[in-house]
Amino acid sequence: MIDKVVHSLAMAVDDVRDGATVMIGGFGGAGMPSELIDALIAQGARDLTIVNNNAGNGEAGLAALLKARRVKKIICSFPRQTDSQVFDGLYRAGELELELVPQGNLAARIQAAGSGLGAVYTPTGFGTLLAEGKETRRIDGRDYVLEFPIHADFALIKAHRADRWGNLVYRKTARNFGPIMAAAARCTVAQVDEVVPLGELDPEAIVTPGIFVQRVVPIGGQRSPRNGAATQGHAR
Amino acid sequence: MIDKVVHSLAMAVDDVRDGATVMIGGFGGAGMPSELIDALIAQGARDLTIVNNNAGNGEAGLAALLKARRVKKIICSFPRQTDSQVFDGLYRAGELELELVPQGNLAARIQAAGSGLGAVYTPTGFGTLLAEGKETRRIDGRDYVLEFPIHADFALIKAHRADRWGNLVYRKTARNFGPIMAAAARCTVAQVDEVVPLGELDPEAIVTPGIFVQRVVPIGGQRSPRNGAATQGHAR
Amino acid sequence: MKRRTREQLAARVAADINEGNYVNLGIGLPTLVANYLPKDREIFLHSENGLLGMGPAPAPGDEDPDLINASKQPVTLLTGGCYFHHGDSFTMMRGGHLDICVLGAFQVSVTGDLANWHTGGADAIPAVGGAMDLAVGAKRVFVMMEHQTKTGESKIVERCTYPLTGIGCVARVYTDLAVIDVGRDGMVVREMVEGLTFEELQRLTAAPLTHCVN
Amino acid sequence: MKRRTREQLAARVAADINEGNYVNLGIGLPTLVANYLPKDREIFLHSENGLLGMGPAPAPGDEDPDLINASKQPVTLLTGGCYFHHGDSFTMMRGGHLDICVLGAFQVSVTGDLANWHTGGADAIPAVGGAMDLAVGAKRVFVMMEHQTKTGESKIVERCTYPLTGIGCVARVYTDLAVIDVGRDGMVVREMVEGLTFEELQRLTAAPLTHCVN
Repeated sequence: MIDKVVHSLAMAVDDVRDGATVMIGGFGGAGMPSELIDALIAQGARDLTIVNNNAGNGEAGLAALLKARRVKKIICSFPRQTDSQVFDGLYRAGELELELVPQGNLAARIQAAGSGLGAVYTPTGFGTLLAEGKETRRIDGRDYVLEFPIHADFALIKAHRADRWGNLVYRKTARNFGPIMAAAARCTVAQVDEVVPLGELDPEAIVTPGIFVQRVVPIGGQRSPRNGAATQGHAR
Repeated sequence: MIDKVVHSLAMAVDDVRDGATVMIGGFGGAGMPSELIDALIAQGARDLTIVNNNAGNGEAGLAALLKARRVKKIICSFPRQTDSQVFDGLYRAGELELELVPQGNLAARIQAAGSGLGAVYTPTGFGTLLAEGKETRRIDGRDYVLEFPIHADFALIKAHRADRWGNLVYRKTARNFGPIMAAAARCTVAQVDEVVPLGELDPEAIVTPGIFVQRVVPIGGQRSPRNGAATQGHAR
Repeated sequence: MKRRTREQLAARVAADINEGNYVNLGIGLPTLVANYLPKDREIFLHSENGLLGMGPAPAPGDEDPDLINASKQPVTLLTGGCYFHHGDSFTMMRGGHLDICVLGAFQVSVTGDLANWHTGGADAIPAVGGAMDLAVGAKRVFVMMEHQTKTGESKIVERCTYPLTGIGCVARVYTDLAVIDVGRDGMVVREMVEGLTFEELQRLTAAPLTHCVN
Repeated sequence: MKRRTREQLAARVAADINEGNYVNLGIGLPTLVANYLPKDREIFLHSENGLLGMGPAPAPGDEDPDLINASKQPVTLLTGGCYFHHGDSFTMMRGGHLDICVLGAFQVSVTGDLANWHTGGADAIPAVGGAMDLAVGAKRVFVMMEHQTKTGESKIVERCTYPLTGIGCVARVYTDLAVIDVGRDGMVVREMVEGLTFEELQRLTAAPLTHCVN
């Protein structure tokens, strides 16, 4: 019997090695796998390359990972936020490499990795600083930039519900990068609000099929008050 | 108020012009928009380029469109079937151009069109007849073929339920090419079993958002006996 | 002359959005446009973080941290709206499916080049988000901005000096002074605020304008 | 010697599929493998027309025309299975997410080239489907075929004469005579049917074999 549910956050990220590329889901706070990030900080891997839309804010989560000096490079589209002081300081001090990628190219490169494409010609960024030094091509009268896939060793994502086969559904705009990152990583770890019995997720509405998910960690707890009381993971 | 529901099959395909590229959903019979194909035959447009996974079978649907000599070229992955006699005859007589595309490249090219990519490097077909004369490139030790998008003037697809904004859900494996063709065509026409009031489709489970759909035609009728009696389109 | 306030500018842009349009309102000033969309038109607002059919801000206390817009503010979903992932969201943006996007700008050039993401300052933290995708992907790119910088320089220029977001992508510019189309014929003034003469507008604008109010 | 029947061949392939594997069974002979998967293992069958967790054929009368496999035969969905569109399905196939695909073949070369889609005949209607995608995309490609053609020619060859499906993609070949690994060391025989000698197998095979039964 296949059961991808892991009951320990520590075990779920135990094999992240120094130098690994780790995708982290979320757009702002929505979909951010905070508990998995905390576990990654505790685990101690260094020299990480992080792929996330942002570069952390406040002092928790991704910002805390940066602050602990675990990250060598960050690949993101929007590092600057009103409270991105941790990133800002490290970046200005030259202690953190930044690869700035337009958000659509970031998505396309993650999708290219997941779907086995070698590279894609994307319209975004042509003629700008962010395409400097990149190969370009005119196709049917339009200019494109050649962009290469971003593969990851791990994807840490947050979903709403899962079953033991790793099928996932998300909640509202917390879906964002989760499904595409899940397909692009060698090992995808999803923290979820709840694990439900096999068959409880509607097969027409499963967003991330279990083939893209290696580990599921039920977190339970925080749920919007509009959706009833917090539920406990079925498998806890 | 936006209402994409069209109550006449004839009106739904009225503006398909001679020489148009028309994507037709379906894999075998599942997801095949038979009523829209019949309407296209009645409408009379000629010199069409058809994009479908197959090339028709039996004497109805796509086979009937071919038999009526409306199709100049077909882009597909699997024309040969036990009962593809209409295609076979026209192809052997040299009266129908065939562009044979591996199924995954077909999907990737349709997706490239929908998502605005100029071209993609795909691993499939390298070193085979189907990549002859195509640009190739070695990336990270692996060989790829450059494939270009397939854009369409129309996509004729079949879905299960729709609302007046054109949001769609499908039924089982009848989903197949519908969602990706919808995004790749200038005008997507979906025949559906049923039109439901706005808000009745779960916003977490809508497969094709209405932005990709221009017209919805309720057909009603045939439904599997396992799913209860046939339902009538709400908006009929 | 009577310069348009930010609110008046937002209302003016909103008036050009038609029933059934799929629209993305960029972060910053453009988000104001949502408040002025005509109530009698069904207009589909897209947010790049994965929703279509975005509704207004929730009532205080009803915020849901999982339901936010691209500016990371709490929003709501209209009946008939839906959620999707970033791949599908940028398919909408880059595949030509949005009718209109409205973006703020530092500069717009006479050929429609847009600069809106980076001051280019040595100490600036660069951040681009989805701006470049919207610039190349929407059927029409509307820019809304103040006509001049705080120090009185024209934001409409012969050639952008700030780093570009996109080349030749802007279709129309809405400022506190005028509405200007950008196209093959250069910049054509369609509207000016009350009390402003074309000569005065040209004097405040660092690129040649044509006057063709319909 | 006792040649394996089609059913025995299918059972032999099935025995190498492990619990938790994601597997695509190609059209034709490989579909038989499904009947022999060990009941005590959870194995995920993928079908390229958009389902994962494919179950057996339905009881007569329970067929649903909207629930078919890649061979267009009626199937069922296991509890826990799901549906998706062709884009997502080929992401699974081409992105290296399938552990195993099992394909039929006209020929397999000593370097693992596969020919299984086209006889190359002038009058043949070519049809490729998802074969080329499976050949390049799955982690391991298993081929199951008869060792020889009906006219007694070896289907294992030095160099394929039929049009190729994929280059160097085959990991293992299962025939009615033997199980043969394909890799850097060429073709290594792992198993032979009862009563068959290595010399006899080599005589029936138009490519050099190594004998290394574990």
